[in-house]
Amino acid sequence: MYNETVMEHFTNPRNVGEIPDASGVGEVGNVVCGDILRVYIKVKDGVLDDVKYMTFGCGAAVASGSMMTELAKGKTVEEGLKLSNNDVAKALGGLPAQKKHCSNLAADALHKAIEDWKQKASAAAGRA
Amino acid sequence: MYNETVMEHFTNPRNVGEIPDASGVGEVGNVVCGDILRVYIKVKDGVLDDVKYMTFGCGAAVASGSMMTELAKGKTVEEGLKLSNNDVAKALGGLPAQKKHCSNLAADALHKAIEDWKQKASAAAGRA
Amino acid sequence: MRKVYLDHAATTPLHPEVYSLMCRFMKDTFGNPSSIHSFGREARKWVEEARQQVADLIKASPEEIYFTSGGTEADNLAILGTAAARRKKGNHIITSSIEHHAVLDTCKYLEKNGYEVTFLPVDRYGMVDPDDVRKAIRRDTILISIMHANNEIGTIEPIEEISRIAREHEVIFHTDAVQTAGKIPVNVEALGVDLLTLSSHKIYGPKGIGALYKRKGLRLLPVVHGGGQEKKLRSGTENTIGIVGFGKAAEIAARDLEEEHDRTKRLRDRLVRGILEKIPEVRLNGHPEKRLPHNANFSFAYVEGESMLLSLDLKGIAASSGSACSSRALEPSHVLTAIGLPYELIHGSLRMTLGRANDEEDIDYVLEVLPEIVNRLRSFSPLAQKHPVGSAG
Amino acid sequence: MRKVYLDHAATTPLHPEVYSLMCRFMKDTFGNPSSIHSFGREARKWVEEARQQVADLIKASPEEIYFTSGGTEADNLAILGTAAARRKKGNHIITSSIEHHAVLDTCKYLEKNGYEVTFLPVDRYGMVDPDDVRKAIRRDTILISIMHANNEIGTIEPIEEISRIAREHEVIFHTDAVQTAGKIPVNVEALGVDLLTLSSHKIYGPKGIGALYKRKGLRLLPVVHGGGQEKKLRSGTENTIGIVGFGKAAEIAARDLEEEHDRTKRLRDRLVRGILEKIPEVRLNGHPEKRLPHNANFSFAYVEGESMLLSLDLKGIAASSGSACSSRALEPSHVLTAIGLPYELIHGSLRMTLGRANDEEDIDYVLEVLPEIVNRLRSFSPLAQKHPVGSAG
Ligand SMILES: Cc1ncc(COP(=O)(O)O)c(C=O)c1O
Ligand SMILES: Cc1ncc(COP(=O)(O)O)c(C=O)c1O
Repeated sequence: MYNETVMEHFTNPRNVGEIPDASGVGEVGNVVCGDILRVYIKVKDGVLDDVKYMTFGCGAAVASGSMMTELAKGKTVEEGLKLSNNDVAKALGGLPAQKKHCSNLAADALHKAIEDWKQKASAAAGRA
Repeated sequence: MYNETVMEHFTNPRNVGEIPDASGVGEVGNVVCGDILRVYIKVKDGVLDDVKYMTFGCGAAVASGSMMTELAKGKTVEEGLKLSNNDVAKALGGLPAQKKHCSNLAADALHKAIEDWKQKASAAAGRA
Repeated sequence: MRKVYLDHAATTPLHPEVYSLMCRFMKDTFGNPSSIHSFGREARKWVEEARQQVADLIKASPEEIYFTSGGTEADNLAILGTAAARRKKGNHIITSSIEHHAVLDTCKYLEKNGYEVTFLPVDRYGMVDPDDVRKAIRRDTILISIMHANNEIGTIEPIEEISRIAREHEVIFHTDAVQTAGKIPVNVEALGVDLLTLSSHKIYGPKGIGALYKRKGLRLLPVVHGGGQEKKLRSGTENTIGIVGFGKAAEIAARDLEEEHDRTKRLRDRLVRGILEKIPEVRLNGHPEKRLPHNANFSFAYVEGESMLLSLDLKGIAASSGSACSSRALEPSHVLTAIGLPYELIHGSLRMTLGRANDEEDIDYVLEVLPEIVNRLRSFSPLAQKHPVGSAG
Repeated sequence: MRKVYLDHAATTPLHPEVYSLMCRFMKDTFGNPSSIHSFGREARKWVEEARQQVADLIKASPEEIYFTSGGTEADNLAILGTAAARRKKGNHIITSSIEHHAVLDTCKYLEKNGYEVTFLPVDRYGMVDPDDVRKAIRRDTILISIMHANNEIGTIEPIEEISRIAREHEVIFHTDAVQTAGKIPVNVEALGVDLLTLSSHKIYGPKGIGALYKRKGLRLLPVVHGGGQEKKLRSGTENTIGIVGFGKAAEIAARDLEEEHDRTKRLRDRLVRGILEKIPEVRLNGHPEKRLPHNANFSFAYVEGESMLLSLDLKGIAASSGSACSSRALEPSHVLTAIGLPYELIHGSLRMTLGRANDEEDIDYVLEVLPEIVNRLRSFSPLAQKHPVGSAG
């Protein structure tokens, strides 16, 4: 079903866990469809200094979360916003057709985390 | 499909052929259903002295014709009229269900031959 | 790596005796059973012997057995065949909300085509209430179809009671016994059913062959039209190899039923006890007692089913899940939904179904491996902290 | 006793390579192809390889192949599936009067359920006139189904011409290629068909498995409802053993097509020549040239088919007949009726269909035995003196 890259990321997912003092957090998915992905980012000087994720989801969700963190880490925030679910799937060497729609949401979650960071940052700027 | 008795009668049908100077002839069946059975009888002193048949028909038709001639030969005309298709099937040790209806008509043909003889006989009596 | 097959409700390996017989049959006998020559008659003989073997398994007579391409087609034939044959009498059908898709989707198809269907609810154990059946019956009810036991959670339904109600109201009663035949006693007279579905591949026979039991005299219309095989009820050249395998499988299932029942039940109980002991926040789905002897179905809080399946698979263990992600349909199990499980516990379900392939060491291996897997998946689950669920028993 | 199998149009023995592969597959692989664990994935791999093999036989792509329980179900799916999917567009179907019962009876079923069907006549060779098809098309015509070659008399129909007409009028076109695939070249593009039926057991594969080719993008509704296997078009756990056997059989059929075509044709021509020479008052049914290479169909005046079959069977020769008595249906062949044969010649028909099992000695044996049989049966036929028929060539 899944290719070797996907299975490797499923077996050894990179960057799982929380970032307690995250700059931003984003979550996508819901329990109805059965995939939830939460992303934590640490932004330093406009760069994604650290990216971590947690997931309740299938093999594709676990692997795409893992691959997303690898792709995102070290990129600028703008580059992070350009990263697409499709880029993640491609980097994984492809996902089964029926998994593309609902389990490949890691980039979306990253974007949400970045939005969250932006809001917090502008709120902080407002306060400052 | 057919039991051994039926196959034996099919392979070696008794009394096939015509009786050129038959006392009576009877035919049943038609080409639509695919079974035709013609019976010739020779009546002597009210007894079926000789019975022969010809058939265009399936295994059941060939075998029941054969068995009928064996059962009928030597019987009185009255006994011949009492011989039923069912008697013939029984003597053959049974016929497949779908064959009972259309291929087991030898007794009917015999009855027709006897009717034919009766008519001819009464016509002859009328002339006499 | 150790291979542990715990998905016997999905399908079973061929029994070695079934395998041998099929190979032997395949080698020598190829006639079309409808042909009248010796090749055809030889094939016919085998088919009719298998029909007897299948009939014996459910205490029916061979004339009441109609071979189909599997349990799915038999379910379709029972329901569509009855619906068409009794259309003049009425257009209402009663079934349950936990039927196999072969029944459920057929009923939904009928709904779109002028029939009315009542899908009865079940209790939290997956049990249909016979009283609900009684209340649902109307003057135009023509068919009731309730499965003998559920394929996901193993709950055994009160078929005798329901069939009695059906009879009282002169409604045809069908049961899908795909999961019970060969596992627990199935006797068409005792059950009081008019129609009953069987499938070969759940009892160590080949896939793609099944049968419908149809009580003598009952009228059905065919679903598949053609040469008029199977006494004009199911057209198509007979799957002779499959039929021969199915017959043998049925014979063996009947022969070994008690022994296998007790053996798998013992193993299953050991598995259930072990898991409830070793893993927190887990519940057993289905009825605690009225369940198939080989079925165990759990929900593990905070973890998703497919991830468990993949992790188990990497350890050589084969199981299944009611999670949408584990199915091609991408819909979470309608059975777990019907028993009222919240979505996250549906997605966290794991079904292990035991069979001939299993022994105690298999169970111990699962008990060694599964807790680690659940722990690992929980360790990065965003739900793990959110909603604690009580560990059920 | 010598055994001569001359009923390859009814069914064929397993090819030895098919047999070996099936046994090997059966021994090791039993997973349900829908399962995501290793057992399931392994089974899926085999199924998809077989799909490719079947696709290759007819130059289709594997996504266009849907496995069914045989040719009969594939015909049903093509016709019922199109009828249901296009109901809003129209309700008129065109077919021929010499189709297999799987098509004919399905169309008759539709006639009883709100559709109109035109059953086109054929000429005395069993040939459909493309002009008749054109004339029969109406604004509400949704489907044309004409078989590629007839199973009784072997006549090959002008499918390319008919499909062109269908396309011009935007009508879906189905052909039943059960008798042609593996015997003569079948190329879905060249034929220009939208739907095409295949059956495994006519090409040395197992019985109970077939396939429908469905052109990409064409919409059909399912006939069998359930778990959604075969891309939701045909539910039911896949007959994996059958599928694997079918795949191999398709591969071999494609590989050996030319050689077997020429070989059986040579033998068939020898048989036909011999019979026309040795037996008076006999006619060859079907088209003199546009016919399947392995098919010979005769009518012998004054003798009934089943009697011939039984007599041949006693000599070890297996053949078939269009006589009612040789069939369970108890109806004389609708094909021989459609080509205008009088009843007695229908009942006197004998079909011999050659295949891999046969060699020259078989043919010589038949030529030795058959004249005696016909003579014997004629000797006590009441028709023999009545209606002489001209011996045809
Ligand atoms: C309860 C039940 N009914 C019907 C079926 C369908 O049977 P088959 O797989 O033979 O089509 C299954 C299994 O898939 C089942 O578990
Ligand atoms: C032309 C034709 N169509 C359909 C079928 C039916 O196929 P199956 O025997 O696989 O059901 C047959 C053979 O029986 C056939 O000859």
